[in-house]
Amino acid sequence: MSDAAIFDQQAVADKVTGQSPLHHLSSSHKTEGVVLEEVPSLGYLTLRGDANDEAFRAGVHKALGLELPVQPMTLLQSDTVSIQWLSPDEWMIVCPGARCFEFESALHEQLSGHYAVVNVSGGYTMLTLSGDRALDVLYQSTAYDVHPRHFGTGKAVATTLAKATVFLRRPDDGKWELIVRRSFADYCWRWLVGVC
Amino acid sequence: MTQPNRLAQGGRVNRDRPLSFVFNGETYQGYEGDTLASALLANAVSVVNRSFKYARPRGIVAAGAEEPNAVVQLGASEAAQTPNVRATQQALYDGLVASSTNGWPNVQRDVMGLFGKVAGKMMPPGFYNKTFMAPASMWMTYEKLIRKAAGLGRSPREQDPDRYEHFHRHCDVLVIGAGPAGLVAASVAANSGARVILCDEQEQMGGCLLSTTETLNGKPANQWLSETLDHLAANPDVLLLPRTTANGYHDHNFVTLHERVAEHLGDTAPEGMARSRMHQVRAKRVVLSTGSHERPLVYANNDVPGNFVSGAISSYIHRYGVVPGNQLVVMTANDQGYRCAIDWYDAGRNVVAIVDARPDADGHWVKQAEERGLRILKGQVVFDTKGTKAVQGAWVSAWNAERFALTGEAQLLECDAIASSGGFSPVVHLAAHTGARPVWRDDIQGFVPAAVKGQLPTGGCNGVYPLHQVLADALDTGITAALDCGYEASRFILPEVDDLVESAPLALFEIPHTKATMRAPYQFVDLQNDVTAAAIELATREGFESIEHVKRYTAMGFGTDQGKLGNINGMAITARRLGQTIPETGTTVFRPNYTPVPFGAIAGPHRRELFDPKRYTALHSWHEQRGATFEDVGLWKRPWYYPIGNESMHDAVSRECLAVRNKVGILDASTLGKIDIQGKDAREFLGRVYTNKWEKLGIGKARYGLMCKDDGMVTDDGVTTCLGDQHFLMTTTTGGAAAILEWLELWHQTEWPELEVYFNSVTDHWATITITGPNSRALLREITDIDLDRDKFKFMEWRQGTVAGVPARVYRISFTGELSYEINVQADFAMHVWQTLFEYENKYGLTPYGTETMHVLRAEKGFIIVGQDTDGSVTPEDLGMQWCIGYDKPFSWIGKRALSRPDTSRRDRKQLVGLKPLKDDVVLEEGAQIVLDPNQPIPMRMVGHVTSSYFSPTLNHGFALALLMDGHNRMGEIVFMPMPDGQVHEAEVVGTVFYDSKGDRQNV
Amino acid sequence: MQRYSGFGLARHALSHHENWQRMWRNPTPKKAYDAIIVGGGGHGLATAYYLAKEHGITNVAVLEKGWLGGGNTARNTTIVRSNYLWDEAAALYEHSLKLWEGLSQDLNCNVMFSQRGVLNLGHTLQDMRDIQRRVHANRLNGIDSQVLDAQQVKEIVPILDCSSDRRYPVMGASWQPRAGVARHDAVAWGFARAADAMGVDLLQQTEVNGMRIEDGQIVGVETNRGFIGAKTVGCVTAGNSSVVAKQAGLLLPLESHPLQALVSEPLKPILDTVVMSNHVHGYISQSDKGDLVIGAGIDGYNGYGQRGSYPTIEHTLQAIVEMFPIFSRVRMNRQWGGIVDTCPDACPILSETDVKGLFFNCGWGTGGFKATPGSGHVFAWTLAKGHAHPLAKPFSINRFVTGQLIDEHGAAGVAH
Amino acid sequence: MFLIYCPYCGEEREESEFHAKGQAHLARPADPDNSSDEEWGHYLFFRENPRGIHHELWVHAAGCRKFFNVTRHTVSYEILETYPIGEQPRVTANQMEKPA
Repeated sequence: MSDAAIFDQQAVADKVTGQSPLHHLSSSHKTEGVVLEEVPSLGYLTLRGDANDEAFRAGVHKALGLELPVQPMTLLQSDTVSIQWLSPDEWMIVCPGARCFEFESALHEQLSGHYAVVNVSGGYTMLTLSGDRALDVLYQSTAYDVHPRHFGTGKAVATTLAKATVFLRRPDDGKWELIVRRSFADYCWRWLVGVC
Repeated sequence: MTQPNRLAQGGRVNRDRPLSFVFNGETYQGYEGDTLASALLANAVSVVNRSFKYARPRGIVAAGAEEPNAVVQLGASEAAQTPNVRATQQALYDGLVASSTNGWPNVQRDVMGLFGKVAGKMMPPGFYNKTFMAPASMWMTYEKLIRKAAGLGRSPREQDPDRYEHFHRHCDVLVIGAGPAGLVAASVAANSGARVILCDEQEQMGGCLLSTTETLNGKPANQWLSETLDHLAANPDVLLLPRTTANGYHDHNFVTLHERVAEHLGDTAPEGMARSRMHQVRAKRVVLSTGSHERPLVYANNDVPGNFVSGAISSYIHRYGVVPGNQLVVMTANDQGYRCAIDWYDAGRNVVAIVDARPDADGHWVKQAEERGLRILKGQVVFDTKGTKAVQGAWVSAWNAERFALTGEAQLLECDAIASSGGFSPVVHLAAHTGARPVWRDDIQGFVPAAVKGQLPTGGCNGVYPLHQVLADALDTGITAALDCGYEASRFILPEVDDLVESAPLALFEIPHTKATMRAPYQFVDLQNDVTAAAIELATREGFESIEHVKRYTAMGFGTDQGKLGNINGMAITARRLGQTIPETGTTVFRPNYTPVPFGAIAGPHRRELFDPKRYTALHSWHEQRGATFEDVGLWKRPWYYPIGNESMHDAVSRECLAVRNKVGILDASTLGKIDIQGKDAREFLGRVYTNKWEKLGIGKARYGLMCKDDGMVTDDGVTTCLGDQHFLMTTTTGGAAAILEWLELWHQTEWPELEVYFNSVTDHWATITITGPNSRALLREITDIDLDRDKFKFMEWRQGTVAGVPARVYRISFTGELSYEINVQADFAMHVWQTLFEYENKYGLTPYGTETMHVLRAEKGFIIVGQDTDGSVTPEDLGMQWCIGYDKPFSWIGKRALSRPDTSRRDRKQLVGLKPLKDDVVLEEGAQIVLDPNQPIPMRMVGHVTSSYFSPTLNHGFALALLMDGHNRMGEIVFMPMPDGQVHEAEVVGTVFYDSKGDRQNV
Repeated sequence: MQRYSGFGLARHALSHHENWQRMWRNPTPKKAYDAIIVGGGGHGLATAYYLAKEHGITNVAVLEKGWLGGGNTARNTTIVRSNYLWDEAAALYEHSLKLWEGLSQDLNCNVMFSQRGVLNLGHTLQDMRDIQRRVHANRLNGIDSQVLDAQQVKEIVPILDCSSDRRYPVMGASWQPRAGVARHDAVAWGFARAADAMGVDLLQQTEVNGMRIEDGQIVGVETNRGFIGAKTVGCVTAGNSSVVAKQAGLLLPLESHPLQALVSEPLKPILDTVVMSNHVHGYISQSDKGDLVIGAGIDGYNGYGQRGSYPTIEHTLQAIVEMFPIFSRVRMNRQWGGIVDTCPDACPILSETDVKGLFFNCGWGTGGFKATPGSGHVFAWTLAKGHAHPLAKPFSINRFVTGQLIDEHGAAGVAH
Repeated sequence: MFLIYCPYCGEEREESEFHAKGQAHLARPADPDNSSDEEWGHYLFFRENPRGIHHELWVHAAGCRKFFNVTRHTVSYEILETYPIGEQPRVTANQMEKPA
């Protein structure tokens, strides 16, 4: 366990409700063949460490109950948590907001040496895109090749969304997840609605 | 209404759907399936424009993208005005309104035309450069007149009502051009399993198959065409894009395609539809099946309306059922001209003669013509045209090719149309976009694409013309493309076509006249820019020997058609004048676009609110509701000030400033860059990237840091907090956040990979709420469990706890000089905390303030803004921040070495000082230049400038920060700022701290 | 030299233009010259011209590997202005602007220098601070320059969208009335013709592929047409300067980048001045032929390909449509790229080198065209005297060692 | 527009995801304090800027955030290899003596 300063940032008093970066817009947008929705208030942890370190991999597995994806651009997920490969030493963990500190603590419990876990839950929100024309929306939004032949289920990439960046994931056949930065969320939403 | 040139039957137009359109104020009718050009020809409209320079009457000469003359203004309303639309590529729609782009008072009777006739001889290439020089003072007047004659169409004056889309596409094989070659190559690749995109610029796919009389599998071409297209359309991995022009071929097989989605439907796109769409395609292989352009021949008065390239006539007959005249003379140097004559004859009109420059042609098409009893004049040429606004006849003579001279008696053949064919030029434009020069092939007398990785020219584009050879070539290409992309090539059965023997073409570009080139009537090479053979000859006479020089001197190929018809002829004419071959003369470089593309299509949806992202903090909606005005800082929208009622900016800022100094203000500081830094070497790393020391900063403490580049110039600053022994939170300037993170990674990844440290952006995660002012402690105490006792929670420390029930880190740091707390909470909860603070608004006089007040307050304390008080040429020493420089740190930190270079160690550099205007009510202008002697003549010696300047409501006078040469040694001196209105502001040089110089207030 | 005039044109028309003389000779190289200029672009030709005209040195050769004026002279957006921030740069560009003002008459070739004014727009508070700073400095340096507010900008360019609801509204601008545009090719041809007339040998298709240096002194250059001797060699090869320098064993503080520009189809006159925006990132003027001439920033990577990336064009046209929404239906005809040699401080190098007799004039980056006459003028002086002209002195290579940079980044906006 | 193979992501990605960062393998003088002004000036500003084979630094800014090296021809723009920081190029100008 490192000496990193952590605390349960989610542990708010009962009367406090969090506000998503898209609270000022409607939380879903439906047009013919496309459904765009926000999934607010998830927990996000950035994990850093050495993928070649067996102990590190084992520690992550123990803490999250999931293998650490070491293949580039892969996404591994369980019912509660997902891990997305971002770089050889960086992963994005997504979990229910209320359990974020539990996983963060578990990681610190299990890991040692040179690693880092950073709570970035306030910094992101997730959009989902589904429907027959979801691909058409993506073709207009990212230069990454999202054709099913190239972007199969279980793939996840960090790339561009118009003039912003996005973590683009395909957790299952029928749905795309787009994780966008809080401050760009309004732009991303308006862009996607514009091209739907 | 009759359409005199429309055949009773034939063509691919829908005669059940007549369409009405207006050209130059007259109403005409055409049919669905027409282009504007075919409809005009059907209605026997011969003059469609006036030429650019000589204002000569011009008609339609071609049927596609190569058309130089029929460039019109489109649009019934102001907002729908579309300049320079090529009539041959504009589908007709009901209600279309178009007009000629030149001609006054109208295209039939044009005043400039008279001028052109009289003064044309005075306007050889380069005449602008040889005249209008005296007197010098008159040039701008002359220029106004020159400009009046400029341009083709006009820009609309209102905003475009349409929208445009962008699509990113990826495929294995992109096939450009859906003629027979493209269809075969695409089919083979698609059958093999490849992802295929097939595009074609025309309304319908099929290319030459749309107007050929040849049969495939013994049946009309149309049958094979529709079967093939149906088969492709049924394949889910094939994208068919008709009306789509490949306009730019960029590096690494990146091709831009412009799909005209609604341009054929009306002036504006139907509801919900984009006007056009840019497809940005990344392909593993690009098949160039772009075909070829037929070259017209250069002879005198070859621009008179009624002159056509021969293939265009076949197209008008077969595709639109339009014959543009009654009496045709064909001028050809190959068998194509015969096909045109046969089509004309078979349409029931009279062929006056086929004039063939070759003495002995006898191929299939020649025999066909002979069978029909057509008059053929072999070994003869058309060297001049009779007529001005319409062809009345063709002057014909025998000639000697070797001597390049007419030999016989000239005879006039009366006619109303002349079709000419000088052979074919492969459409190599796209292949040349990435810099590869086309290669000349003598056997086909044309340029073909150079070999470039990933690029597969086929068919006409590759110099292969007979249909059966085209199909075979395309089959090979399709197989190659499939194999290259890792697929096993599939079987594909080519249709059977006849191998029609053609007689050898003659390499012919220009035709001699009875007079020498310079004295002959105009022999046009580039119709759009009125470039003649004489102009080219003159250019070479004046010493322009490079083809690029000739092009630039004559403007050849600079038009909106980019010389598709004229360039090769121009090169041939240049080559002849220089006594060179065409390959020795070389080509000019083709560049994107192949055909012009609307700005709006290229800009796409990135307009107005989507032009650039607007970044918002978690508190933005509150600021909006409170009536804040916003300032653009990088991509962020930050509250600038919060006016109440009709308050002026000055009054609002004064009120906000006083609230902070006397009570408590609140600022949304969330935009500051924040970087989480962890690892056992984090502290060492900070020591290397900051100018000051970090080894002793204890947990719970914070410190200001200054960052330089290795040239010693200040690049960023901010407070970094020690969260744990190996855990820090760095803050950066708002604008610098992304660049600084990349900067840290750069040094870590490339220079010091051995240091164990991780950097992660938490800018968006943390919302930062600053409360500052004497009441801030009392206010915060209302809603926090953190012990705020002054001795327990000191200046430059941080504590963890809850604020308004939300877990928070609170930093006691100050950018105003007042007692301040920066509350950091996860952004989702920021609004709750902010609103809870405002429950105490009246109790403590809590006042929201924006960046302007922040600037005033920080400047009163002499705190710098990087980028405003620095400009990339300022060192920490220049700023007087020696206290922030760890000269004796063991590692030679970034920027240290540069500070001892001769110029950076000069004592008289520009240094940051304070300025106090001698008159209290004067607020110096930011950017004002400082002089020591206001009475010196211009140019004055400037010794610095004002970087920040404000009125201080606290001090009740103006004050400023400035960079001043040797400023640190000028304390007490008076300096001067001469203003444009003649006033000279005077100010005393003082220290940079104007308020609370001992710093007591932040320590209370 | 045959004089150009309207009268002469009429006379030639009567003889069917069959008697025009060559603009310049096509000489064979001599064994040696008093001075060699490597590079037959605008700057090199101007250098040769002023060497002959001002210093009487006519035994000069200009060595051009391709065709005269075929590099960046032929590939720019023709903007001429002098409103630079720092004294050194402002003095150099103003010197150039003054030469532009009499250039057509001086060369007896109309270079169509059109003083239609240049606007540099400001869209943020920091833009406006920078504009004010630059304009104050210009004024005290004797350069015509003023700050305009959005309303005044709108009066000069009514078609510019100055509404407050744009992503980056126009807050104001700097305005230099004497600035403008010129006919780029004619500048090269005018200098070439005038230099040739005074005896300068213009050697096209002559590529330098080596430098002969003896005892630290240049003695001549190796070319594809053989060795040509000279004890004074001035290299004016813009984007290719690093390549030429390497032949003399020198390294320069330069990086060559693609700089793209584009034109629309020709339109009837609609834009009477030059509009530049650093923040929205595009600049535009309308040529006398009617094309909108548009440019933007450079591509980030090194390149000698005379072409750049599509996204740069895309962003540029987004900027143009943002500023001029009425141009949405106007169409882009053609794009092209130049190779710009950029210096770390966005200012040129006019300098002696460690090799005696070898001089470099380079590093003009994106701003070379406007400097053409001034650059040639001071560089000719430098070659003639053997040391830097007073206006050239601050632009020595040595500044990258001492740190005495003249940083025009940001301050001068897009330095075109 | 380039298509660049990111050695960390293991696939070709669009240029718009990357930033070019200039000449690769620039060595900061080991002992800055004792380096001469000339050495420091050269390190800061002087560059090879070749017409031909160029080893350059790029960062996969919108992807994995990793820096890596690219060997690219500055005329044809062909990318001949990409390789991680710390490795040396396999393709060099000396091997590829073909003129541009």
